[in-house]
Amino acid sequence: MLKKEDIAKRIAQELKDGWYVNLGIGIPTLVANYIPEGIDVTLQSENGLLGMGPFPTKESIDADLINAGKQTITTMPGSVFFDSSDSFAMIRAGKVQLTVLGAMEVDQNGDIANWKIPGKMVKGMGGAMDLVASAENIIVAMMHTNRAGESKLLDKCSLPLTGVKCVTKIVTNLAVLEIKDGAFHLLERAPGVSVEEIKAATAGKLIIKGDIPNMI
Amino acid sequence: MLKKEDIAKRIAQELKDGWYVNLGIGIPTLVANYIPEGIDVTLQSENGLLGMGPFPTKESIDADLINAGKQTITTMPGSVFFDSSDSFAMIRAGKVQLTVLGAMEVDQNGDIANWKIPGKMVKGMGGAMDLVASAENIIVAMMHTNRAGESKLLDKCSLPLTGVKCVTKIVTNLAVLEIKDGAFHLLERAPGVSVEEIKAATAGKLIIKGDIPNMI
Amino acid sequence: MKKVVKNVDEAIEGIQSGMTLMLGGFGLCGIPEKCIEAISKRPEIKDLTCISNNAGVDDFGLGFLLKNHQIKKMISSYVGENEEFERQMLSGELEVELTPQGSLAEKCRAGGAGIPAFYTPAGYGTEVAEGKETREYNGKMYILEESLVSDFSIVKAWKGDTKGNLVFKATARNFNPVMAMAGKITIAEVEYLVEPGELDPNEIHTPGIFVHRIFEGKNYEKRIEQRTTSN
Amino acid sequence: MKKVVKNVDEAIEGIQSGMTLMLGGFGLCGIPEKCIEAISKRPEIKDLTCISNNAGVDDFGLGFLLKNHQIKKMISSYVGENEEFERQMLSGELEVELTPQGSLAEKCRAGGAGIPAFYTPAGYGTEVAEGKETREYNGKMYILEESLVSDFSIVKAWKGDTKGNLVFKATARNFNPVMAMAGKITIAEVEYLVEPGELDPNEIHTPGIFVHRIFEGKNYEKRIEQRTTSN
Repeated sequence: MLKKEDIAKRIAQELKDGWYVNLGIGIPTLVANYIPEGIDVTLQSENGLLGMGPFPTKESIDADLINAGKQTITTMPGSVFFDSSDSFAMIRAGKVQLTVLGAMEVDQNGDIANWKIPGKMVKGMGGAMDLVASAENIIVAMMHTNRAGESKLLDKCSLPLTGVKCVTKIVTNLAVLEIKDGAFHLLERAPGVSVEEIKAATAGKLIIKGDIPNMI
Repeated sequence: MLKKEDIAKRIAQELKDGWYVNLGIGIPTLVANYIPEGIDVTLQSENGLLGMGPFPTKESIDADLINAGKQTITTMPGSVFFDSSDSFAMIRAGKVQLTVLGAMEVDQNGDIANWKIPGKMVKGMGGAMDLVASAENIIVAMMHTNRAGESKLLDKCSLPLTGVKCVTKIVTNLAVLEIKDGAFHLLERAPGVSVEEIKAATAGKLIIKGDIPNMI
Repeated sequence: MKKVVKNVDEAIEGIQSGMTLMLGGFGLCGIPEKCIEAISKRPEIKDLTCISNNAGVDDFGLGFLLKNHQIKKMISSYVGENEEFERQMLSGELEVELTPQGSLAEKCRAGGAGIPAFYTPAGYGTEVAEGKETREYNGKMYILEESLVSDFSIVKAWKGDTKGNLVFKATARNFNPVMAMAGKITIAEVEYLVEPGELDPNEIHTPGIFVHRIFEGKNYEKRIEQRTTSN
Repeated sequence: MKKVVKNVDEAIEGIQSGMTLMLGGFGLCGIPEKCIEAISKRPEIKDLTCISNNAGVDDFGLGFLLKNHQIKKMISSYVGENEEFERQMLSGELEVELTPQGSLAEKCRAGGAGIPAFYTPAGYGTEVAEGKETREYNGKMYILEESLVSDFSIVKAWKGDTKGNLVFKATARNFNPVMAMAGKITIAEVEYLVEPGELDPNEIHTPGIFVHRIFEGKNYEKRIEQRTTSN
């Protein structure tokens, strides 16, 4: 079973040289720590920055320089600041090659829910609806099941949607899955996790073809 | 009868302190030379400048600094450059308080034609269609009649329109007129021009109420 | 025509109950903290509709106005850092219109660009699309969003000149430029107010034509929400 | 991932007959003169649709491509400085779609912002509105305009860095930023190519994400159309 850091590490393997990438709050943010050597990736933060760097030292902290998670950060050489409309212009125009974000539910059609639990929690969608409606390539990073042990990979999302038919890949603590043709396709198992365990934890339609390798 | 410079001088009397103003090519450009003392007006050039200054000296000419008439110009302190979409954003949003432009025809409903003579001349509308569709306050500066001696103030424009119901005032070589309620209202006569002459040169509906004063 | 006002109280003159305000900032970064504080000291100003990406925190930013019950309605994209907000929302005291962040930014920009409506893909197939027109372009579905304008837009800039030209710093820019465009009256509070000509005309983010009142604020607190460091 | 190409020929690689190009500039100010010249030396590239506010003059800028009959269609707002252009247009050799300047700029920006269509007042009640949907908002009439994208957008900047970030000078900015946004592939020719970090991140006009190829051009002619002086 993978820890959060391992999920991030696995997703980092999907990055390609020259890509612009938007990382959501939580596990997705950790992906930045595992960018493979020789791969030049530029991080987009939707509050208005291309070229996000690591956290600052205590001495160099700047209240005017934060990421979309409101964390103080730094910039890389060649970075650029812009306003919110320009930020989502590049997102909607598909210039960001990969979006990684968390989810409360994902279903076999690629629908995603991550912004609202009716009557209980409404934090808002932030930039997530724009991101999932725009990116070609959307990877969800999340636990396979919720705290109650229920599957988060469903045949149909039960919570209010963030976007429809948009998630292309999911990396969980148990597996890597692709979504296509109305089903979850199991690609890889986490080390020490059996296909049976993944089956049991997946409520939606799961396709298992041939031997499923261990995670790369 | 007024010369071009006099038309510009009369229009300059309409300017108010703090206004942002867009001056079209031709007579309207000359208005900049007659801005009254104590009136602070900022000139907008739709190719991307607020705060246009006079022509440069030969020594300070800069090919990268032109106005919408493609003339080399200078900037005033506090000027700002922007791109074409931002330029028309401020125009459409009504932030430019006055637009002055030339016309081939204007009619008693405030329609204006100034960009095309079918089969003969098609230079294009440039920014004129955006300007007339957006500004609250549009003054046309032109000769009262064309070279053939025909009135340019019509009951209905015959040429392809630039905009509808938009012109509020006209200053010609003969008169100052306001357009409202489907008619030209004569406000002032040019020095030495009789009401009869203006009547004869105006094809559209002309309202003359009381004594018409000489131009201020 | 003087745009410079002598202090924050003169800047907010004319803001009245029932008005729609836009307030720049993302989280607490780049918020017009001086104007917000001044409005919170005028509790007779009530029933405000506030358009702001976030709603401040309990004891800073728009949190002040929430605590005073000066806000009737919020139009925001994310409101997750404020307990009083959540309480008022769940109890029905506060009306909340959640809007995708990119749509919110574009709706402000459109309002400030004379564009009454535009198509965007964000929110298609979700609650956000309910009651809105949809249309297909090149095989993709879009929803029609209408633009936003405000009675007063209140923004915070790094530097500004007396003609209203503004320069923002780093990610404190965020919603400030688009909201500055969309105000019937736009108020800018700045850290440094300079004379015309001191800002390079190539480097101005918000042209002064969009700004009606400007003043220099003193002693900015610039509170940090997530103080993350590498050491 | 290298965006820097070694010369103009490498920059225009892949431009083929029948493609749609956007070309920055207003009049001759801020036009990508190096790329235009290079395309004019490749007469086998024909049937181009060129989106550009103007069409150059007879012996400079897009005038080169007109003379070679490389352009099938122009989408412009003003085309009044070019005799060969007028001849080809009136004879029917050249197709011309005249678009209000503000609509043209906004159509490019929308294309580069993932917005397929928007409402604008420009052209309502004129030929420009023929065949287009109209709608009333707040008592005013608007027409629905669709966005534009290009196979190649070609822009000229003052300074650029190797990550594709661009800074424009004075009114040479004009259509360049919005066209840079709307290119499937965007080529930037710059007067000064610098290393990442040499441009202040607060002062960049076009973020590098929109730029795919960049090179430094030599000996810019920057021809002036109306040399007006005060002395």
